[in-house]
Amino acid sequence: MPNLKVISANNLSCVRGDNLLFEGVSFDVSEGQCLHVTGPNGCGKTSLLRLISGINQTETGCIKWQGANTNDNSLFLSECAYIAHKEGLKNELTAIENLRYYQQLDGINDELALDDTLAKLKILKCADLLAQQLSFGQRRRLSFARLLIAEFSLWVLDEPFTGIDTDGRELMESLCVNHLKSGGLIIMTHHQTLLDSPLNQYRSELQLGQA
Amino acid sequence: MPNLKVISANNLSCVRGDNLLFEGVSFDVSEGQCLHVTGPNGCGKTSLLRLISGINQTETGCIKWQGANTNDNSLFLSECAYIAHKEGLKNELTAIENLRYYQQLDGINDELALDDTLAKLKILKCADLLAQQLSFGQRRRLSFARLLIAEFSLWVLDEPFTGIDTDGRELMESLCVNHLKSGGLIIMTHHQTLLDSPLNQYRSELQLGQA
Amino acid sequence: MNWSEFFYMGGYAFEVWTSWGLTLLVLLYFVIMPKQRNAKIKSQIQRQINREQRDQGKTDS
Amino acid sequence: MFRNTSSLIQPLVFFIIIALLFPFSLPAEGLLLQRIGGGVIWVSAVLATMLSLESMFHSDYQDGTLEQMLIHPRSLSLAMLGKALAHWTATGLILTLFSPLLCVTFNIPSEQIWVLFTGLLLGTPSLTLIGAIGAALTVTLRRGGVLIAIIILPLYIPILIFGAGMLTQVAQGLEVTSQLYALAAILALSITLAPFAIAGALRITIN
Amino acid sequence: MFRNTSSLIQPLVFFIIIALLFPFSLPAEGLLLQRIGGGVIWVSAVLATMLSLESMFHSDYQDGTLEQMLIHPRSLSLAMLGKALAHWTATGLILTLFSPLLCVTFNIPSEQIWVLFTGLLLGTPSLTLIGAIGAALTVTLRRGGVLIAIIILPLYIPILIFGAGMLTQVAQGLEVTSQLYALAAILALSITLAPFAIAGALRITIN
Amino acid sequence: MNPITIIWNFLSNTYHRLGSPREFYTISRYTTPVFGALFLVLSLIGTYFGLFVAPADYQQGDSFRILFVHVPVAWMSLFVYVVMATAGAIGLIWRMKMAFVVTICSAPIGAAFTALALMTGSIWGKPIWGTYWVWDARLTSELILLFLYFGIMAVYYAFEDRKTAEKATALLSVVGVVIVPIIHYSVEWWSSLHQGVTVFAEGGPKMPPEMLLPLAFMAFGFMFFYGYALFLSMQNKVLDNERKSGWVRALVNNKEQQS
Ligand code: HEM
Ligand SMILES: Nc1ncnc2c1ncn2[C@@H]1O[C@H](COP(=O)(O)OP(=O)(O)OP(=O)(O)O)[C@@H](O)[C@H]1O
Ligand SMILES: Nc1ncnc2c1ncn2[C@@H]1O[C@H](COP(=O)(O)OP(=O)(O)OP(=O)(O)O)[C@@H](O)[C@H]1O
Ligand SMILES: [Mg+2]
Ligand SMILES: [Mg+2]
Repeated sequence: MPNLKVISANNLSCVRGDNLLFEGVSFDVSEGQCLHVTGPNGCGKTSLLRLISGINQTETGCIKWQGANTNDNSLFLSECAYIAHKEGLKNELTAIENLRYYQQLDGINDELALDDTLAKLKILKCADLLAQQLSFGQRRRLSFARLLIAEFSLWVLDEPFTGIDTDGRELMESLCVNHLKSGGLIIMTHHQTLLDSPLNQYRSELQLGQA
Repeated sequence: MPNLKVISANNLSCVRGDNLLFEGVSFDVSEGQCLHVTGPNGCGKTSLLRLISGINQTETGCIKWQGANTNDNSLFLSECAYIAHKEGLKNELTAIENLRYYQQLDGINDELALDDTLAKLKILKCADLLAQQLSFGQRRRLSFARLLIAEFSLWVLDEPFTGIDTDGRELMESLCVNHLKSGGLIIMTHHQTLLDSPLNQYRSELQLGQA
Repeated sequence: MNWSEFFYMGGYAFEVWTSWGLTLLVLLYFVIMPKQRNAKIKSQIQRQINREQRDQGKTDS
Repeated sequence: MFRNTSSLIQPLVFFIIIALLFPFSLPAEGLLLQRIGGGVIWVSAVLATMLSLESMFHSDYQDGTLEQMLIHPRSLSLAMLGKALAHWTATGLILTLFSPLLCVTFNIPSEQIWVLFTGLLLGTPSLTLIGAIGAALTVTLRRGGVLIAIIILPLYIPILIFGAGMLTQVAQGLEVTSQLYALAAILALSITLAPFAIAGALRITIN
Repeated sequence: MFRNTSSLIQPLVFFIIIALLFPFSLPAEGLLLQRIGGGVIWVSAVLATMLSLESMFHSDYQDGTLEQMLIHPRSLSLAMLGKALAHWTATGLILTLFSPLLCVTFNIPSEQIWVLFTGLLLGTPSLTLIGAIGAALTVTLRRGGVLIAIIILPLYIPILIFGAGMLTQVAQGLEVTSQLYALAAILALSITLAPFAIAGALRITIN
Repeated sequence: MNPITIIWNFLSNTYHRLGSPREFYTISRYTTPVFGALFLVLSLIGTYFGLFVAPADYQQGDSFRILFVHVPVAWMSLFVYVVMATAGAIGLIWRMKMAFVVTICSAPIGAAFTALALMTGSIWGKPIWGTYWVWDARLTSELILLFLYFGIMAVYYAFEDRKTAEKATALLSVVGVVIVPIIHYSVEWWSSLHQGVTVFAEGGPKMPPEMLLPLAFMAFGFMFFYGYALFLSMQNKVLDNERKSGWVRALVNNKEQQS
């Protein structure tokens, strides 16, 4: 199946200061799969996600998307979205303006889709509030909304459910499941168990060592 | 019992922009009790905690500590600690320097206690890393550590367990229980259930309305 | 008194009349601008009320 | 890019304020201000540009949008060229357009005004582009502002010397073509090379 | 308070850089620099102070330590007085101490150097204290920098007028006592009142 | 009841009534036209005496007639600032909503008066001093006042949250009040090209009565104009601020149905 989307990492390692956070990390994720990266605080989960999404460069090993190296691979970059702790929201723009900004970056212009996306994450009523004025959970939802405005295949999510209420979490999980069902890939970190989550059946776990 | 520590709020309300977030909120928390503020994202939990800790001023109603109004009440301020989403850490200071800064603010000078506290939260090995270099969970732990360096009676905690791994959460819960057992008070928000937590037996719930 | 002499202002026509004229303009601005703004605000509020009444009508029926 | 007009007028206000500090602090002699006015305006332009640079990437870094730009498929250097030029429009261009008015209040003779205007028009884009390299290098640092100044001011001084030098030349009735060519050459160089340097600097510092 | 020496020298470097831009941009005449040098130094001091102010509360606000200060039992205004004075030590005091050296490079006559020195010593604490009010009012705003300038420069101008005015007086062989008294009076006023205004401003804007 | 109590009760009663936006709106609908009428009458009398009756100055010729706008406008630029700062202090100390509205609505009016004082002054300066502008103490400090007004307006519009904006504006206007004595005494403290204190000089006004009289009329006229313009703009602000409240809606709705 040459057209199956797959990201595969081989023998990754990460050094911070004098500490070796991890080494020899390898994995494959293909369509419809969710890789759940686990491990205690400070073990290097965020660092791994940043390697994958291309913010930091690998020192050893390599990461391949459809067989091609991901470094400076604009095909890969246009298919991968990374949601981090820093939400990537401009405080002085309103919620909808923030989303529009990302839409325009991806060369899309579709006002209806913006409203739609906000509604999907139940923050439509905050559309015209400044990002600064949103509550923590509302900010997190808004940053998650970015995933839905363009067609990303690979979602890289760093603790996506922090600060989200129970309803919101179910919502997000079902959005993730939809994404997987329609052939998407997810790499995520999350501290609680996902055993009772609808994501569980798509999930494989990557355990990083002790910090 | 004149010496029993108690915080009581009466008829609080909060307006943000043109929205009334909540009104008529009243509660009493006394020694050994934990008030768990719940509600969906954006319902005003954080706003309530900021009213309690004195960052924002009440517009209606009042909050009393030992019978005296909490506004500009330095007795109250010296007994209340507030841990927010913004960790209150200086990026350009190391972990231990950050903690020392808060210790000095409270007029204490005790190097051993600093190490001790870091060890209690399992971040002693990061003591000399800049706050900037810490992982998300390590930052959260460090901000929690502030509670232990001076004798605060009232802990006001806004989602203290975000970004914390399972071990860390158990640790923090047991620290909270110790605090309650030794006559402390806790007001906290948390999105997941606390029913299976050791905190549950001390817990009363305050549900804020729909956002 | 002669009007043209009056307007001539002993050779200081430009100075005197621009000063008085500017002042008059500014005063007029502070009379006219608030009145317009008042009308605008009221019509905004009116539109808001109408919209709400229409909404209510919809839900009632 | 520009949320409101206020973000457009702010560097301009800065520029005017800096320039206006001088009349308050110099001996009150008509001719003095006229002679040094051109230099004062150049210094104000350099300072206003430099100060506006500190914030060029800072909030993008703080709120995480810079990371998102880094992993966007567009060419980063092209994006940076765009960002620098947009930034220039809101600082250099506006203050260049405004400079003649300031010259008038300083009683600067009109043949100097044109030279100043052309000089600023050619010089300020280079100031922004070069400055952006410094801004990119210092974005992760607190107190980056001063470090930017230390990094980029040495690079600014040639531009300042050519730009302000023209005024002295004109005042003495001399030619200024060579200085104009120099400014144009600097501009051509910065437009072609600075974007790569900015992009490289960001990739190095963000990690 | 001061993490390292670099945070101490940075405003100084800023000050020197600003002051040194002028020799590059003015007609090269020995007497000119000598006559305007004092004014240039005052303007540089005002700018260096103003620019350092933007960051005075900004990072405290961003990282949440400002909120913690607000709910600390100490008196907030006293804490603010302390913070402002510490800030002054790292900016105004240092650049005052350094100013005589700069004067020497500008060939400023020695009787003026003393006047400049005393003026800066009395004036810069007021600059910091007054400026901190502006910094506190704008801390929650992005692009606060320009707004600070707009807010506080009107309040700085009297200080600048007295401070730089002394130099002109001295150059003409006149007395400067009245200006010194004025600067001292402004200082007394700012020390007693500004801390309350700063604390009040913070309580207003943080919410 | 003794008269002091009566006066006190009256004052505190008006204070509280003016403190409520709704009461203010009702009251101001009667007082505003009165202010406007007083302004018209006083300033027309002043204009008549100033332009037609007063003889030309023996030194300045007819150019001195600028005095009748320059001086009232310059006084108002200071007076408005004092009112603004006082209201700001009242708002901050007693948390009185309407005081903030006074502060905010005064700023543009004060800025306009200041700009007028600068413009009329420099127009007048050309024939008298031979130049439009010098960096002299009175002129400079008046320019600072203009910047201060701008700063205050800028602060108000910089904040998204109205309550924060109101308080921040009030605080800044209180802090800036030091400029007023500086402007007033600038002509005494520094050698200045500008006219010294003439009207409120020690030992009575140093000005002939045929100049003083129209000046007084103009000055009081402008005072009432300030009241008039302030109340008009305060009414707008109150409507805008309270647009969600019942009484504003009722008011607007009634108007609509009547017309
Ligand atoms: C841009 C130029 C000028 C500005 C900014 C200015 C400003 C002022 C101000 C602020 C006042 C009020 C002072 C106070 O009440 O303490 C004032 C008063 C006055 N101005 Fe000017 N002025 C200017 C030019 C002139 C000129 C050219 C003249 C005429 C020679 C003039 C004549 C007067 C007079 C007679 C008073 C009343 C003085 C008194 O009784 O206190 N002004 N001016
Ligand atoms: N300069 C440095 N020297 C030594 N260690 C460093 C340095 N910079 C970062 N680190 C360490 O690198 C690790 C970074 O981990 P990372 O942020 O990837 O953790 P994580 O698994 O995401 O943790 P969390 O669950 O808390 O989010 C931390 O343990 C941190 O202490
Ligand atoms: N200027 C404003 N106008 C209208 N609404 C505002 C304004 N500022 C803040 N809000 C709203 O006030 C609420 C603030 O809520 P707060 O941060 O207290 O929520 P929370 O209960 O802590 O939510 P979370 O669970 O997401 O942390 C949000 O719903 C926000 O949208
Ligand atoms: Mg992490
Ligand atoms: Mg919250």
